[in-house]
Amino acid sequence: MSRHRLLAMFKDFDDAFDVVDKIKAKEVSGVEVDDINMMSPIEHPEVDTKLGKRPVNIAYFTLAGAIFGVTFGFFFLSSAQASFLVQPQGGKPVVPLPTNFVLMYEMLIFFAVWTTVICFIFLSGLGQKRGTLYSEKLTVDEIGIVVEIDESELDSVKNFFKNNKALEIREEKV
Amino acid sequence: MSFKNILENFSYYRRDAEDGGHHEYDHRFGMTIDLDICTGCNSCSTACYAENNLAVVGKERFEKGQAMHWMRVERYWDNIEGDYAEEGAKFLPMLCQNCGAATCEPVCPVAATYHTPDGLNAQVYNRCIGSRYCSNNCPFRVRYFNFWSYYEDSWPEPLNMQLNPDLSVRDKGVMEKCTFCIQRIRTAKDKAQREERVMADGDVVTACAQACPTGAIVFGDTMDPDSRVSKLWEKHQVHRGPFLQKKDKTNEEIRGYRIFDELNVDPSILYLERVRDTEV
Amino acid sequence: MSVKVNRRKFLKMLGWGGAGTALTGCDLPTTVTLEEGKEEVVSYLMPEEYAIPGIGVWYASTCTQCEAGCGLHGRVREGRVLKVEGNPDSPVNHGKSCMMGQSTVQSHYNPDRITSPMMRKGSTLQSVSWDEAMSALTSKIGPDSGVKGDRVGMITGTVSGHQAVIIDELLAQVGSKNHYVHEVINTSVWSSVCRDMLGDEMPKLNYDKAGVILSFGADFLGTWISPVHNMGEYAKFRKGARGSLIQVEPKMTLTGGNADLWIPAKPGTEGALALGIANFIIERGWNAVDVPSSIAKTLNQYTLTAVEKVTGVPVNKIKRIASMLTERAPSLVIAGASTENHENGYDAVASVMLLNLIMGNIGKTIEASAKFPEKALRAKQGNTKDLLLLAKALKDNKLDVLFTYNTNPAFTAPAVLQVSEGLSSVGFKVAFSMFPDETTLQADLVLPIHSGMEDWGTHVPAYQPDTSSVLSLQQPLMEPIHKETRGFGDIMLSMLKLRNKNFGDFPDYYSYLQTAVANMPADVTGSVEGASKDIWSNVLQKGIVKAKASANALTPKLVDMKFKVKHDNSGYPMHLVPSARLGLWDGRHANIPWLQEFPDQIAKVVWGSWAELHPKKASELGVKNGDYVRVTSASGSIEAQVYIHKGIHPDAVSVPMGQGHDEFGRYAKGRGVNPLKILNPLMERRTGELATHATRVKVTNAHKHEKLVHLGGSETQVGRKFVKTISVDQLRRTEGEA
Amino acid sequence: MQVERRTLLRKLVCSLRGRMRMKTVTIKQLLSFSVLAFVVSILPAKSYAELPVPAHITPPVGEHESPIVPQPIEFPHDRHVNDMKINCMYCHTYARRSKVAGIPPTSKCMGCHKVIATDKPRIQQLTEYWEKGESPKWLKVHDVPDYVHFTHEKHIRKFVFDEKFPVEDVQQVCGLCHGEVRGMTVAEKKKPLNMGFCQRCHEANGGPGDCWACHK
Amino acid sequence: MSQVIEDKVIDEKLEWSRINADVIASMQAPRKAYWITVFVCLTMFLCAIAAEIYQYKMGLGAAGLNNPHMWDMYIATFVFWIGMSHAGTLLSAILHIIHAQWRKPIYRFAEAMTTFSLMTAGFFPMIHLGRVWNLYWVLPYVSDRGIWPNFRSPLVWDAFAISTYLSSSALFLFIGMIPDMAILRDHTTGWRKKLYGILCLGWRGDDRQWRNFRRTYMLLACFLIPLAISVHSIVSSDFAMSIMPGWHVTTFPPYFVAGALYSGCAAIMTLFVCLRYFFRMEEYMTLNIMEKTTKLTFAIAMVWTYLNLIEFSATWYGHNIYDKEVLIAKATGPYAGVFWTMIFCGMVVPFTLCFQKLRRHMPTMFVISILLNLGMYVERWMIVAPTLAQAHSPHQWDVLWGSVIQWAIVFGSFGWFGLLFLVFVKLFPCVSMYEVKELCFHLKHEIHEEELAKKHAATKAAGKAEEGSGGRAPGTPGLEGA
Repeated sequence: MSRHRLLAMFKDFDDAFDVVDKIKAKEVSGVEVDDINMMSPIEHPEVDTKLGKRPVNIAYFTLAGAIFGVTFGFFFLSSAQASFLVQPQGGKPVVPLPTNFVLMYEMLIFFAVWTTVICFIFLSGLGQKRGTLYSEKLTVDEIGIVVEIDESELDSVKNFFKNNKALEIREEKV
Repeated sequence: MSFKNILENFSYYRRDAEDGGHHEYDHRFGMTIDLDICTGCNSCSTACYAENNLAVVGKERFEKGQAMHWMRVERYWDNIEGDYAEEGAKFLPMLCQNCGAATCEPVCPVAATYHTPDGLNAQVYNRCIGSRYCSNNCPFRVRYFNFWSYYEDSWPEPLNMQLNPDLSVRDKGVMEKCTFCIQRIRTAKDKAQREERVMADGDVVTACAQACPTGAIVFGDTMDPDSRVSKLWEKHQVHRGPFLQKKDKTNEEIRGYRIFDELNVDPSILYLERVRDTEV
Repeated sequence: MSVKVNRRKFLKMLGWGGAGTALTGCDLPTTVTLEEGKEEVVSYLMPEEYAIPGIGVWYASTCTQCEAGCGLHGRVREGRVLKVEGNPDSPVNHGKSCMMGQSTVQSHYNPDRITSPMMRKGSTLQSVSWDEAMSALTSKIGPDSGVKGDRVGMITGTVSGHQAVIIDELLAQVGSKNHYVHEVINTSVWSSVCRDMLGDEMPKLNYDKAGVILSFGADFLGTWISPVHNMGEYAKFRKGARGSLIQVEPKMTLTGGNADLWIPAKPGTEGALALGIANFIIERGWNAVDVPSSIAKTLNQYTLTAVEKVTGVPVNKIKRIASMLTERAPSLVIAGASTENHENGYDAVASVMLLNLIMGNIGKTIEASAKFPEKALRAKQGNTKDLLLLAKALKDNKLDVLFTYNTNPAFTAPAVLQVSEGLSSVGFKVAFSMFPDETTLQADLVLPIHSGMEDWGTHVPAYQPDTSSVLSLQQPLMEPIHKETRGFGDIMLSMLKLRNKNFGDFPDYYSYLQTAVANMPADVTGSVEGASKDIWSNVLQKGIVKAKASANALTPKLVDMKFKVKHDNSGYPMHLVPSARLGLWDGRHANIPWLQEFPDQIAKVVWGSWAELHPKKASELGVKNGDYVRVTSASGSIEAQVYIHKGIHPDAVSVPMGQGHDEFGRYAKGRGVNPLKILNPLMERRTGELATHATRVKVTNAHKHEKLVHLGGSETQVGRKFVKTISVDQLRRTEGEA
Repeated sequence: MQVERRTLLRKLVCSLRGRMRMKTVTIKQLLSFSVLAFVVSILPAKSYAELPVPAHITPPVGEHESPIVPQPIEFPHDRHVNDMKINCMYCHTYARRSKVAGIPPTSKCMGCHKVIATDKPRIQQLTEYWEKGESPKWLKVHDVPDYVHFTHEKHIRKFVFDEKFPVEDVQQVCGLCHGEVRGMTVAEKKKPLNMGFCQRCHEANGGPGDCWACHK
Repeated sequence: MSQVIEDKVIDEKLEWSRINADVIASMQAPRKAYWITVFVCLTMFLCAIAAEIYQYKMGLGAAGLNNPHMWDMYIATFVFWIGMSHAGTLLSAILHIIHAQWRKPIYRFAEAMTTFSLMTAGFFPMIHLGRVWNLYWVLPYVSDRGIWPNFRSPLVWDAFAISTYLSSSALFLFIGMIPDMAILRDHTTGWRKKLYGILCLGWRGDDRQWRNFRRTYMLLACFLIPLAISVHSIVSSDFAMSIMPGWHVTTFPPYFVAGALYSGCAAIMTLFVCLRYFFRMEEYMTLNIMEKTTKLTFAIAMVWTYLNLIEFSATWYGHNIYDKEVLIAKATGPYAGVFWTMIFCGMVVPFTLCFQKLRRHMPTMFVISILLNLGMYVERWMIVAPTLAQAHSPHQWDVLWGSVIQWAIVFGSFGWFGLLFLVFVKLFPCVSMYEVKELCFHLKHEIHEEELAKKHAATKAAGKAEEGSGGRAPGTPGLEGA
């Protein structure tokens, strides 16, 4: 029993949301709302409400990056200053806190930004190998819904999509 | 560079000038310049050129303001009223003040300028990357930058044989300034160490002080209470420390002052006021 | 297998330390800053105990940059002299040195030194070997040359010591009396007056004992007699009871800049001011010494108002000076260039000296000086009279052979004297010279001589500041840097040997000098102990010989004064003041880059000439700093940039001497103008000196502007109080309390 | 006489360099050189025991390889140091008095070589210089940049005299920076002598940490 | 039709496929004017390169610097470019956070401007250094020499801040461009397809990506705002941390930030006009957006003016004679002409933005924006030069007008910036396609909602005529946010 992936293309969000609503209402078997992957040319906030709460964990990493940055900044700067052979003091202490705060602040942002971006790339699955199930229309104006189903339900789901204003349906074997 | 070190000695590393800084000075070299007997003859400046491998920049570069005189004699006319400069000119030998709380030090990005245990404001030429921030931040404007490779035409053969091998010739792109003749200090220290004694007053004298025909410049260690310099500082009631001097002005003979004392930079050079007989 | 090692070998240069020529900051993008196998290291052939590579050794010598005769210590490392300092043992400079002394090294290492003998072939000078040069010399002035003694001349700067002896000897043997001693910056009128009125040409001046110094144009801190010594004395004068300095002169000199009161008198009327002061003092009966009625009668004409009219100095100032001289006795009244070098210079200086006499300064602030016992070694002081004589001799075509040494008449003589043109009429001109200056390049035979740091010699300063007189030894600090130069003494000696067999005993000047110094009479070398051999080594070590004093008391005597102010300004309303500066001096140091780069003490201008004008005059002419003006005299004209300040009399324009060289190496050539060139051929009436300050000029706007290259942005402190000034009475008051 | 591999190798390389410069080197020559070089390189090397490090010194760390500097006379340090047992400071006499160690004056060389080994070509070269009254122009091997102020005197004083270290063994101290000179003919630079090298040693042995102590 | 567009940011009825097509078209087939501009920029840049090579060889004397004027136009230009870089942050980050939708068509080039002006600015401290080849010494790397940079020095802060800001803003630009890269991947051919295929990191636009994207974008925007403010404050502390009169001013950090936003806005206006004209982007960069931008500019100009005046009055009321003298010298001294130019361009010219006629007239806006830019450039120079000319020591007073070399490098920096920008507009979309689509989508949605509401109201107020159906949309006030 092999599994198939289906991509159905819709004209606009309204059509796509109708389909989602119908899937939620169990009008077609073999597809759960959690399996739905919705592709769109723009970001639509309603997608989240329609598909249910899905977690976004980037902020935790950002926080971790920021905390690391500021701690690292403090220890790095003060230990470099303390171990420096000569002390360019100009009447100032060896470890001048106010000036170090400036750099700690910069390091906070630096590490926070980089962790955010790196985590974004990983968490959103960018740069990973993907299936070929894709339509170029997705970057123009059409909305795609991807579902993964068993072979047995292939036809029924296809029909379901067709009946619900799908413009085009593509499929691939997993 | 261990955390332990930082944590254990944190309060020590946090001491600033008000708490006496973290430096424990071996010496604190200082100078006194008596403006009353300074005649403005330029002898000091010449001696400095001879001692410190200072480049002759030539007319065009001098015109641009790129001359390299570590020790310059400033001349002021302050007679705005009256037809004649009856009071004469005012001369001021100006050199690096080797400030105790030097404003040039904290701004150098690579720490090419810092304080030595001798209380000198050092400039390490080979560390300098030429950001020129130090000079911008110097109220006295006594730091000189090598805007060109002056060595290329300042010492045509055989003039280069005069170059003092005890200090380097500076190439373009580095800042330089008066060092209180560090090479002489170094030699004197070595000599004292060789003779197994402490450095005495008069062991080291800067080129300018040695040449000064009127003896207006006195150089020495202000930490040594017996040195001529510290006696002069004492006499004129000026003390080391970055803050404005409070003088007990019962005696007007107290002529000592430090330029830009109000900036709290703690200069190492004590000037004695010029005296003019206004009765005549 | 023995190698001849003499003293010179010990002064050998070592290839050590690379002369500091590799650079900091030269570590271009490469990270490796270490260099192997690039620098040469040359060891000594035979080591000397005291010569350690890397450690400087100090040798004593004498400064030859001006005539003051300061003792020097030269720091020698790896056979190179690096720096000079004053010799603390020398009573002249007490271990101090001026900017000219400091730059001796640059004169020595100058890249424009003449490195080989040159002989005129056709119209050009070509390098020749010493043999060729010496044979040319022999053929022209040797015993067989048939040269007539009175047609041989020698012009030198001030000479003293054994150089003077040897020059005298040579001229005597040739049978010539034509030794011209020429200096532009001289004190010969002062000396004449001192000789006539005090019986001592160069009396000792005790600045430090004076309560007030009144100086009529004597720039004693800059260019007058013995500047470094004077500055030391000046410090004592200021430090002790703090005397006051009053300076009267048309253009502010360095001394004027340091005066408590600077008064510009009309140029050429300083004598009248002095007489006016004297008159006022005698009127009030403040004089310490009575004056004969004849003098008093002469003085009577110089009433305050009359003097004010002549000199332009207000009456109250004159009164004040007079009372200062009285209150703060003893005083010291001196006169320098701007007073001496007028047509009435002698009388003016005599009037000044009169003040010393009536105030009773003689014996207090002016004392007889110690004279060096051996007369032949005493300094022959340069003057401008000899220049005029030489010019005359040249004009009348009286010379066949002319030696020049240590002077540059082609540069310093006014154009109208036509010295340069006259020189071409001399059949054979021999120049002993280090540099290709104007005179040297006109010579037929150029003999390159050692620099002051390579040569032997002795100097007896003309001004002896101590109670015992002093002879200062000049000894080489290093091996000659150029193979083909020779010592002046060596060349003279070899010329002497041609005629006098006695000199054959001396292989070189060094041995001559050694013998001469070591065998000086006991009263001379009294200060140096030991046998003759030790004397020499002691002298080498100390650098000076202190001779026993033979000072006589001064014999004050009044001279007849016919002080007259000349008013002749048809078309030339201004006075030209060719000022001397400590630095370039009369122009002999214009080839020293340092001295070109150091600003003039007052105007702070570098690398060029300028004309100083009073703001009043400048606004009349419509010029501002940096504009060019044309200064025209009856004998020519020059153009220079204007520097405007209040330290000059409105009727005077001052152009400093020293620049305007046509030759003289890369640093001097074609730079600035030479004010001496436009001087009128006026003579001081009594002494026959050239009246350098008497030339009248007119100043016109040349309508040209360039940035004035000078040091310093703001001319005033704009209230910054960098140089704080307090008044002297403040100082006094408190001293009383303390 | 024992064949010294190092010396021979060096000589070979030097002479090859000379030939390369003349650009007339033939294949044959090259071949013969390589064969020779191979033969020499498999010769047994003369080895020394490592110099002991004096107990009071923490030695500086670092190795360096540099090309051999061609000197006017190929002075064999190994003969003098190892075979004759001559102290470093006998010839480099200024080391204890000045910042530079000094090249011995020619007179010092001649002091012995007037009589010793006068038939050797190198000695004859030296004698030639002596008779001309000149000194050979050596090339500096252990050179530091001009902005570095290094003084032998202070190091010798600290590590030898102050510690009462036997002066006979001074080689052990010198060797810390100069490498094992007893194994060289002409001196070679074996230590990096860069700032890190100096710096680590200063830290370990309590040398000054002030920039101006070493920089000028 | 025109009446309809007048109040709207953008015509919501734009076909999405047309958006794609228009923007992609703008990236392809450069016109003659493009090549001419490239040539001009390249020439300017080559001038700078030649000047820099000469300066590198000869030393900084070639720039005509001298003892009091250790810094001059290099630092002024550096500050100028750093200031310029604040435009992108302002438009994309600040306006993003406050949901100002009208930023969407124009924020992309503003962000590009940020990155490129930072890249230009970054050159200046290097050009300015005496020994560029030792630049890496300001970086804190572990070396066996036991030496570190001096963390007290504002120049080191600069190095930290600029590298943080450059990398962050480049990332921000990049992240924001990923969906557009995907569009381009899908709708281009050849090398472009390959390039965008790599750059879009496999963006497919699925809900997980969008979700993370939204969060990331917001997080970055949140960090970018304090970062931008800190960067310019740190640049200001190059001056404010010194003791020089006229520099040691506590209001400098906000003053610099205001100045930066100001010059950034002015630069956006300039580029806006240019892009609109050259790429025929009238439908995207509408006059309404321009008007909003100019209003924003005016507001910031007033903030800047206020801070400037506050600085003057603080100096005036204080008793620091040095500060006061520098201030007086600015107004009356040798640099007075330049100073009054700054006052005119920076404080007077913005008042023209009060007039709607002018705001909607593109050529005028172009001229005005150039004037504002000039004023802001001159402002930076007026911070650097007069203080150095008249600092504490009167002996060292001097007036300096930079040498040819210095001018050439400063001039060439504009060429370099232009060149980068020209390359950018042909390689990357200068209008964010997906966000314009979003904008259209939201607008449509809103209009729809409103119409519904109206209908509802109409049916409630029974019998009223249904005239609202003519499509007279009442604008989008709710979306502007600010």
